[in-house]
Parts: sequence; C-alpha cells; structure tokens
Amino acid sequence: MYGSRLQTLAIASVVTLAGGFALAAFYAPMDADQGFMQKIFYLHVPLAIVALGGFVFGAYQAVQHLRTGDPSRDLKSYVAIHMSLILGIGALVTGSIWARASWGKWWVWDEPTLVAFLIIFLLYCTYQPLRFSIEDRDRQARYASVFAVTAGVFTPLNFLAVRLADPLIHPRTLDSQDNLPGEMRLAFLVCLLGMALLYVTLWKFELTHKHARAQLRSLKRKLGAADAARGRSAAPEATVS
Amino acid sequence: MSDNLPDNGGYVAAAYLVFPALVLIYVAIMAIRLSRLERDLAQLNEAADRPAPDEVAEPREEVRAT
Amino acid sequence: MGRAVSALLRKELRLELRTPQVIPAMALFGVTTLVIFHFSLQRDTVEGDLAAGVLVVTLLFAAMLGINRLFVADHEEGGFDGFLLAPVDRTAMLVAKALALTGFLVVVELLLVPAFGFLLLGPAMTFELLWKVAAILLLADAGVAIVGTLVGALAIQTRARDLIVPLIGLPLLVPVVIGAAKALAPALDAAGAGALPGRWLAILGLYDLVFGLVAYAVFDFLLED
Amino acid sequence: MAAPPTIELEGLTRRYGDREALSDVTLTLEPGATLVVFGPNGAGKTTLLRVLATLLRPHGGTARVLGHALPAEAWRVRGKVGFLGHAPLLYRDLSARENLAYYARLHDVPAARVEELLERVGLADRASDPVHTYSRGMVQRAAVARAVLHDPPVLLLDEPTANLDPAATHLVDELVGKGSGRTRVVTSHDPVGGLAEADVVLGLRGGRAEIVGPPSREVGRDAIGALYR
Repeated sequence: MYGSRLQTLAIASVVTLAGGFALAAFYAPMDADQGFMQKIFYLHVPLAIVALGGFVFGAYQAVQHLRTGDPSRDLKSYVAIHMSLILGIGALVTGSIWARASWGKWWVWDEPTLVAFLIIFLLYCTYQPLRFSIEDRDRQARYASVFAVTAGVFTPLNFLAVRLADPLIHPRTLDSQDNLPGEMRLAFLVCLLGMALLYVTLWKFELTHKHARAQLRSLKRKLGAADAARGRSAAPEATVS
Repeated sequence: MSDNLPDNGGYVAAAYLVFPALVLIYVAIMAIRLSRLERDLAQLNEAADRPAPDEVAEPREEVRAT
Repeated sequence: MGRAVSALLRKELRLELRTPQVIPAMALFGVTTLVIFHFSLQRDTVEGDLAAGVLVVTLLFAAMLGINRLFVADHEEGGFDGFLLAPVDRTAMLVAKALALTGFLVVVELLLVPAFGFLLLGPAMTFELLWKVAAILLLADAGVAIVGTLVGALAIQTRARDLIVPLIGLPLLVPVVIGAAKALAPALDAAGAGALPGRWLAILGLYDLVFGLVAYAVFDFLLED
Repeated sequence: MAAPPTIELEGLTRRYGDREALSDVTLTLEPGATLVVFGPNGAGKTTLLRVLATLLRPHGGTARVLGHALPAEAWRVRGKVGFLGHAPLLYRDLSARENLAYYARLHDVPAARVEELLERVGLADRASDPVHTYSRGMVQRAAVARAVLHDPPVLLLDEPTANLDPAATHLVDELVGKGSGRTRVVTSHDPVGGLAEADVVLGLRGGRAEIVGPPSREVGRDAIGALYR
C-alpha cells in the first residue's frame, strides 16, 4: 500500500516548510549585497535542488526497473520525473523573477546554474512525448527507463559543463553556500528539508492515486461492469498487488 | 523588518506566490481525478447491488427480443 | 565480438556505397546551412567564437540527419531480427553503429571544414589550424556518435521517430556543443591561433567516456522484446 | 539416455499490452519431428514462432528449446534455430550474395557455404543483383538460404512455400522440407498439405491451443476447418 504514512508525511512537510519560510523571513539576517531580494533564495534553490534530486531518484528507480523488470518501479520512476517537472517549473519561474529583481532582466545567460537547469528541464520535457509515441506497454516502460537512466547521468555532467563554461560568475549567495552565515544556513537547510518532504509526500500521493485507480479498474472487471476502453497513454499502469 | 523593505519587495512576494499557485493547480487537477474516482466507485456500487449482472441481464434481453 | 562488429561495419559501409544516402544528404545540408549563416548573420567572414559556433551548429544539425537515418534500413528490412537471431553479443550493434556514424561524420567534416574555411572563415586555413580542429572535432564526433546511436535506437521504434531524435538528442548534446565551441574558439581567432584549451578537451573526453559506459549498460534493453 | 524433446512448452503465454496473443499453450516436439501450426490470421502463429526464435520473451509458463529454458538461456538457442518469417530479413539494396556473406560472418560460417546455398536455391546467376530487383519467389528462395545458412537443427518456418512455383518449391523442400532431417515448426493454411507432413498438429484460435496432437480422425480436416469459422 502506498497510502501508509502519507498523513504523517503531509503534516511533517507542511510544518517543516512553514518553519523554514518563517526562519527565512524573521531569523535569517538580510543579505549584505542583495537585501530583501535574497529571500527568494530560500524558495528557489530548494525547489531546484529537490527537482534535480527527483530526476536522479527517477533514474535510480529506472535502473531498478531494468534490472528486475518489476513494473511498479517504472511507475515510481514515472511519478518521480513527473513531480520533478512540476517543481522544475517552479524553480524556473522563481529563478527568472530573481534574475529580474537582481539585474532587471527576466533571463540571464551568464547564470550557469539557471542555464544548466533549463537544458535539463527541456530534456525531461521529452519524457512524456517519448512514452506517448510507443504503443506497446512493455516496450514503452523499458524505453522510458533507458531514457531516465541516460538523462539521470546527463544531469550532473551537464552542470559541470555549463558551470565551467562561465568562469566569471557573479558573486552570489547561490554560489557560496559554504560561507553562508550560520543563521542563513540553518534557514536554508530547513527549507530544503521541507521541500524534500513535500516532494516525497506528493510522490506518494500520486502513487496512491494511481494504485487506487488500478484497483478500482480490476474490481470493475471482476464485477463485470463495462470498463471504458483505454486509449494510448503515456502513464504506466499501476499493478494490483 | 517593514522599515527596511526595499522597492522590489514585490518580486519576492511574486516568487513566494508562484509556489502556492503551483500547489493549488496540482490540487485542482487531483480534485478532478478524485471526482472521477468517486464516479467510478458509485458505478461499482450499483453493479455490486445487482447480483451477477452478466448472467441475469443478457437472457432477459433475449426473451424480450423473441 | 570483433567478428560481429566487422561484419556489421562492412554491411553498413556497403549499403552506403551501394546507395549513398546519408553522407551526401549530410554534406549538402551542411553546406546549405553555411550559406544560410552567411545571410542570416549578414557577414562575409566569421572568426573566433562566432566561427566556432557556426561550425559546431552546422555539424550538429548535419549529424541529426545521419542519426535519423542510422537504423532505418535495419528497422524496415528486418535487419534487427536477423542480427538478434545470430549468436553474437548485442553490444556489437552499438559499437558498429557508433563507429559507422563516426565514420560518416568524419567524411562529412572532410568536406565541410574546407567548405567552411573557403566560404566563411576569416583566418586562413593553415595546417596547424586544421590539426587542432581535427583533434577537437574527433573528440566531439565520438560523443555525437555514442549519444546519436543511443537516441537513434530509442527513436526508431517510436511513432514519431523524426521528432524524437532532435528533441532528445539536441539537449543531450549541449555539453558537446559547449565543449567543442569553447575549444574551437581560440583556434579560429583572427588575432592568431591560441593554444588548445586542455580543459575543454578533457570535458569532451569525459563526456565520451561517461556516455560510452551508459550506452554500453542500457543498449541491450533497446533491442530485446 | 534419449535426447531431450526439441521443443517443450508448458502454459506458454505472451501478451501485447492487455491482449493475450498466446495463452496457455502446452506441447512437446521430439527431435526430427514436424509440428504444423494452423489457425486464422491473428491466432498467434507468428507470435509462437517469434517466441521460439528468442525474438520475443515469454510472459508466462515455460518454454524450452533444445533443452534450454527461454528467456534465461536464449543465448544458447540463438544460432541453433533457422527462422523464416514473413519478412525475408534481407537488405534490399544489397545483393543476395552480400546479404548471405553478412549473415555468414555473423554466424561464423565459411564463405564457401554461401556459394553452395546460392547454387542449391537456384540463384547463382542472379546472386550479384540487389535484392530489390528480385521477384517475390526469388526473395523467398534467398530468405530460405539465409535461414539454413548456419545449418540449424531447428527450423521455424512461417508459410515457407507461399510465393513459390512448383519448381522452386521442390528446390526449397530439399533444404527446409520434411526430408531435410531437421526438427521443424511450420505454419500453414493448407489442411491437406499440412496434415500430410505433420507429426504433431497445433490448432490456434485467439491465442489458445484448440487442437494439440498427432494427425488422426479427431485431429483432421474437419477440426482444422472449424478453427477458421
């Protein structure tokens, strides 16, 4: 059952995230260079880090899927990437707002982290179209996992390449996490933890939904009620266990 | 805190609004899916009330047809 | 393994020699792209980082054509089944296709780089320059060939083959573009060619190595059914 | 000890998505025997051949070819089966000789075998022309040569004589017919010819084995005809 501990997780993520944002607002000091604007940091960076972590987590599940052939791993990989894409949109939008606030431009190419993130985001945007263009379900699952593994390895490599491409980075809090003042650091870490908890909660929530729907379908078939014909779909089918 | 709030505090507010907006969109999508689940469950409930729908329903229709 | 790779490579070469499809199309497309760059940039000559960008983009887009065609004959004429029925390691297909694609790219570059020097490049083509360009492009070709083989095999079984190849291939090749463009820029500089930037060659080499290993690990899953 | 059965299937199942293309097929085929598979289009004949050729992995039940379990030991089976499907598995722009030479290298077969086979299927004089210039019968003969190139003990044949005239059928029969001494799985729509060469008959319908057994009064033309109704 995917639904177990969902309640605990939901409460924990809300408490941690709210606590983190409160710390960011009232406890962490104002940034010397950027002032109040720097507060976006506590939202934007956890969003981006958790989204990237989710992509790598999706790749891990995909490896397990290829290794064991267990279809539930494919579902987990699919939902992980799906959730990361949603958080990724948030990271791109907040990053863009930050760029506008800092440099008066909605997009800056000399911010390597943002650029690298965009490339990875664009790559993962093709995950759903790829799945959708393969009809056979087994093949769809296998090919999607191959994509997830490749893209998962690509993620850190791309960061390396883009970061090195622009050695003259603006001196920014983002690139100097090691020398963050203690209060800022604590607030940031709590925000990051909260975002990670939220990601796990949403991931489990989505899995629970898919699993419930699969069980409903199987029950429907058993009772002989008409099952609506399923069209071609990009989402993997949950297995009833 | 409010005394040193700079001009572009609006950007910070906007960024922090993006986040609940995303979550709300997700909740809305899940709401649609939930209502679909509920509808299916209601159908199933009806199906469960009629015992063995296949065997009962079909012969009856054949009788009517002849 | 060696026997299977050589059999596959010979077949690939023979097919291309019998009915040249891929290489002429890539070369023609590349030259046309150079002409289009001349008009869209409104420049008679380019140099430095602009020259590097033009060359890399031209080669990358030409490579996309080759990747799109790479598995078509095998898919449509049953070559996959014929290969899978043979008692050989499936990795042979990956190695042979990547080598064939590298070969195609090298042949196309032998035509396109002189054409680029002739049509657009500001600094004169010297042997020293050519040698540097060759070293950089060879490292880039290996990366394009490995990722291209993987993406081509992924796309061939989908309904939207010609969409999937550029959509997945282009973002995956961004590090190659960065590496090759950064490495080429000082070599193509008008103010006198700079030294080969070792850091960028190392990045290209690392990319080739990492994706070589990834492709080796996952390629089998694209073939079995 | 006697050799193990060449083909042993027990509860073999293969799905495409939700649809079962083969469900619960059980049969045994002794070395040297011929299994003829009947069934309307879409009954699962091609799927069965592709599973036996290790091109498709089974989803349920067990399948053993030459004593090796599929898919775990599929690599032992490859190279010991000759597969002749609907597609000839030949590159259209290469000649018959080049195609066979390519497969000979993959299967590690000496080049002399290629010339011998070209002679035996009557293609020696056209062997250097590209395959796309051939008639359908010639393509089929080249495909037969490809299937037996590595002298496999097991043959999997999907309607092997579909496009052939009587003379060509005779040529092909020496290589893949009952007299070739190989264990064979042949699909057919022809009850008379099929029953004549069958040691075991399999009648498929909607993926299920409706008929399994040696030809007899029960396993005869009427039973096979019933499959198509």
